[in-house]
Amino acid sequence: MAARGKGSPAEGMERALSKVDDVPEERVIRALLDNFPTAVTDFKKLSKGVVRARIERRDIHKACLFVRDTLGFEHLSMISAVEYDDRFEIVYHIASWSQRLLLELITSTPKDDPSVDSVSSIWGGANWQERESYDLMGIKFSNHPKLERILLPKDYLYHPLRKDFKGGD
Amino acid sequence: MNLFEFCYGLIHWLVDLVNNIWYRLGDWLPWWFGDFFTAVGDFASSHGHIAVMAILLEVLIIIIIALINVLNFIWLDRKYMGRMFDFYGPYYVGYRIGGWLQNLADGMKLFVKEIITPAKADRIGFFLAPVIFVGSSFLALATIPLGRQFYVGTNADPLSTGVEASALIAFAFFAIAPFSILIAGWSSNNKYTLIGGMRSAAQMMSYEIPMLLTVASVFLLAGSFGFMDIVDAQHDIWFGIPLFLGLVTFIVCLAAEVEIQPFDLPEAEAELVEGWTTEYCGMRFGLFMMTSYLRGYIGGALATALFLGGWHGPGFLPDPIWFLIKAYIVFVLIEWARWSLPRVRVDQILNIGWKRLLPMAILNLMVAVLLKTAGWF
Amino acid sequence: MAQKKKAKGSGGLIIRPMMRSGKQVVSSLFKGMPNTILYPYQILDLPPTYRGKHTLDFKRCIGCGNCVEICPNDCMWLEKLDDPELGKIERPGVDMGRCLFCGFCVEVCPTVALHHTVEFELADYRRDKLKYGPKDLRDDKFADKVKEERTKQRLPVLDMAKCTSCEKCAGACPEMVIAMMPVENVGRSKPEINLSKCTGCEKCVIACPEKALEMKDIYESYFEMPEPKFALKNCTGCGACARACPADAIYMMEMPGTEKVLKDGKKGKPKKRAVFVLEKCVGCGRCFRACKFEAIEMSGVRK
Amino acid sequence: MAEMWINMGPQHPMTHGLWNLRVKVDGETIVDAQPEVGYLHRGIEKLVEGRTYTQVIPITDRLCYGSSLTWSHLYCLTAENLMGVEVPPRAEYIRVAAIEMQRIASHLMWLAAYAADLGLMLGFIYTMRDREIFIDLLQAMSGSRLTYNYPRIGGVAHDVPPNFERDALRACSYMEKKLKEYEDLFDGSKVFMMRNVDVGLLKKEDAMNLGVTGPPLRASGVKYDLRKDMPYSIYPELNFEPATHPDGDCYARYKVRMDEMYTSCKLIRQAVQKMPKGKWRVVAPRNAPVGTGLGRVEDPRGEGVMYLVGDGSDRPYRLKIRSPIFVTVSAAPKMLIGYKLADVVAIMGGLDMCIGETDR
Repeated sequence: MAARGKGSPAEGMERALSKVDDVPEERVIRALLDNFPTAVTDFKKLSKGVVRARIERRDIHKACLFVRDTLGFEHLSMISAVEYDDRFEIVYHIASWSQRLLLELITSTPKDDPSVDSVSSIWGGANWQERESYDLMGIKFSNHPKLERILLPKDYLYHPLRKDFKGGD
Repeated sequence: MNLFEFCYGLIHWLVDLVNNIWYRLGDWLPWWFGDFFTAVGDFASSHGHIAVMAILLEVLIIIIIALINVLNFIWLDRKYMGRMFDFYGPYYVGYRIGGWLQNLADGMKLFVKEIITPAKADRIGFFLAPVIFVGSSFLALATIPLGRQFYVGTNADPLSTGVEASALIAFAFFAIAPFSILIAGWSSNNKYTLIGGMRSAAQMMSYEIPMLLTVASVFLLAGSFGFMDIVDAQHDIWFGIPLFLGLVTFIVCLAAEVEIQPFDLPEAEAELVEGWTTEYCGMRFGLFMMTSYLRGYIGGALATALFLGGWHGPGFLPDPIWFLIKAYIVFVLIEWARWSLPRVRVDQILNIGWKRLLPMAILNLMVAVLLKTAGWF
Repeated sequence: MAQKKKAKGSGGLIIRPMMRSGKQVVSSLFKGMPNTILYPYQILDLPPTYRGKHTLDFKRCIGCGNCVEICPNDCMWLEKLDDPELGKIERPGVDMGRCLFCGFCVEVCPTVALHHTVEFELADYRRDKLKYGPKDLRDDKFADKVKEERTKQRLPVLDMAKCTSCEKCAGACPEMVIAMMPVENVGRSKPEINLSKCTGCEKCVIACPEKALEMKDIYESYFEMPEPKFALKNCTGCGACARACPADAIYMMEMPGTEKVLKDGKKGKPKKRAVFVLEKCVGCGRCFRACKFEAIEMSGVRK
Repeated sequence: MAEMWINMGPQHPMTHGLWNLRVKVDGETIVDAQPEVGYLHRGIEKLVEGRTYTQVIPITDRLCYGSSLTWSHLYCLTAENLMGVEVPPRAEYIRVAAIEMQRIASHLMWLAAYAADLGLMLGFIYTMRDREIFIDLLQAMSGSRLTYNYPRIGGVAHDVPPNFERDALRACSYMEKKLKEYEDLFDGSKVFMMRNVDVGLLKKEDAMNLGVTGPPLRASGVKYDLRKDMPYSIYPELNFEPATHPDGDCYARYKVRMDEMYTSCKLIRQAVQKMPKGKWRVVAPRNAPVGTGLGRVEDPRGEGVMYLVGDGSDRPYRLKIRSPIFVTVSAAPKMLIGYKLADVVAIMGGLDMCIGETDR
């Protein structure tokens, strides 16, 4: 399946609609595109069964709810926070056991205000992973039930995984 | 010639030996000093004094036998039950005698360890608990006869039966220990030991009644409370055969009484660190450990006296040896179950006690009543 | 208690586990020996791949320091030694107190001089006693006994000092593997051998009149080592890199026509420049560190 | 008795490692539970950023020391995904054989700790003795007993020792015989069943929602095994069935792990017999391209995921590690509330805690 070009994805989809319908990855991409046309920017099929999609910060909660309920992605595998030079990236790996699919949902936040809506209400498993991202990287998850440090002592001042933290060598 | 006679004779001979030197010394000294010496000599050789010393010697002998057996139990447990774990067991200490000295080495180590009392512990309770625990166990020893002639008796006539209701007294002493565990758990001011103590109290409620019911059935058949009569009554048939159900219940309750593995609740390593003995160290802990094996020995002795016909055996061995062999067999059986079963939960032990053991004990009592009325015993 | 799930045979209450432990007592007591090894008296037999104390073969080791570079815990260091037969050499020592026994140093060694033995009793009373210097690790005969997993090939190796760039070897090579590459403003060319295609037929060694080529055992390396890149304009010809290179893969060649005229009219010596024989390079980065004029860059090597 | 908080941890015989379970107890029944982790946090994700791609392998060994091989293999998978390295088939077969041996060794260590927690010292000794067989095999392959440092980016460190196939098959048949004996010791004993049946119930919906993965999830009836559903390396070529169990209590978790040991024996047999000849290692590139790599592996404790970000240099820019136990522990209160204090041991033991990977 040729990877989608950088051109505007909407018209690209209409042309090859019928043939591609049975491929599960494409169905996920098309469904995501229909519901979040503005928010979903770069998406492509990485390898067999893995789909990547970028989404705006404010749509995360809606997208996750949509993905879990309609698309049948029951399992939130991992929430990771990566600090780049100009932005923070929060990557959600969401798996669907029934369709054997993995969705890599990426949101980016500006460097000075790393905060995202919490998805712990959708998946219980996200609770501790979000606390860990807050603890180590300093990402604030709004309306999280108990956002406090989990691995480091409660009164620790720094977020060690930040690039500017020069603790050890 | 029972044990008392032997001790009496021994002490008498000893006193005479000392006295003839003592009296000659008395004559040689000035008068007012000499009278004192003769008075002491007369008192020493009086019947009362020798009898008291004889009883002390008897008790000493019984305790020494018990302690040696306890060491043997510990060694047997670690060496041959250890083979259940597919390893050697004690090997280097006392190499030629199969590692028997390992227990002495452990004892010595515990002797030299410092005895610490936790800061906020309740001093009196913390001190009294081991005293009660060890004391009550040793007291129970005095009432158990090892043979027809081998018991703690007060007079030399061969037909005497030692302490009258010896079985009742033995069980009374035997049942004091759980209280000392409760005191120990409460006084060492530690959450885990508190729970350990509570559990021992809960556990006692569940197995005490079935155990005494089975013992009652034995009293019923033997018609008396003394060990001597019980064992004599088992001359032709051991009570364990007609009352087999009672034997099984008794052994299970024994395991619970002595806190051996399936019913190891008060001293559960996994949840309560070390149970009620957590805060004890040094020789206090040594006493607790030694006494738990001593209670295993007493349990084995009780089981043999009540159900397995005491010292009745084919006869080519002296009475106490038969008694000890049977006690060892009962102990090995309990240890075998101990190492191959996991621990039971507290509420489960209550269920077992009330729903399984109690009906069996009552059934066993009915069997005893049936046998009694049918006149076979 | 809902015991509805009657597993096969758990109805026998405690019979089956006691039978199991009973059988074990019988088998351990009468049949076989119990399972324990009485350690100080019976010796544990360890497989040859066991990663224990290191040994170093002084003759094979060229002191390149690759092992010091790759060690995750930085527990190796290079020591300057004065050896009776090998002269002034640099050999690595290992601090067993920090060592991870991960085996990277053994894998990265280009001449397979460092090995793990089966000895694991390394306990000691003082921490500095755990620092084993090169002399403690020395064991020249160990490396030959070990069946080395990395494939060994006999390949021709060029010694630029003797080479007069007469191009006879390029002609003699059946697979046309040797290419004569001109060396910038030295006016001579240098044979470059593509070792991966060379079959080791030794024709070029025979053909070379000055014996500049020589067959050597080259071990296949699993790690992609950084390559030195030479910037001619910064090079002042000081020769520090040639002296520093453990595998002597760098030769100082005169550049004709760069002689400076001295005051009294005589010609001074011509300037020199470094020439790299990249087949011999083991990627240790010592030339990069030795060069004060940034004439050599290597990616990813710490200064 | 009034309710009181009990600290079961950080040093506690039940915890097998440094974590603290604060339990609010009313008498003996548990009213509320609060797991606290972070006592063994070594900052592995920060440590990784200072080392080259190869030097990270011994660190990932120390993530979960109970099954260190699966973690270093997961890291190598992620790095190969990032760098696009093609691993020779012989290396893949060696890796799968080693992983399945590591799975059996890890499950045996779990069974040992679990039996010792319930009071059955015999179980501890038998399982540790049988684990030695596989530890010796792995020691002969890789060179060390616990932290193997055996996988490399692009293959494995050493080839398998001579007559490895004979030893592996012998170990598998020995293990299957021993597993039947464990059935006597565990399934056959009524006391073990009393401690396990209907204890620590985890319903299917809770398990899926709370992110529980691995044996505890399959014990709740969800037929999800990463080796079967999202196969990596050469698992598609091996045929096996993931072990599941309908109801989610401690007995189900025990049963799932025992069945998994059977399947692992089968897998080792297939992998060892189908192992092709040829190269077992490829030279790995020194620098990784700019981009991200993803690896998902079925760890004996659950689903391990690694997300690696490369920035063109020879050191990783960011490595995120998803530890199965970190998420399963967050679901612990759901399993604990309502049971007795003595059940905490059985329930927490059933999750096969490994604190190294939880705290990273």
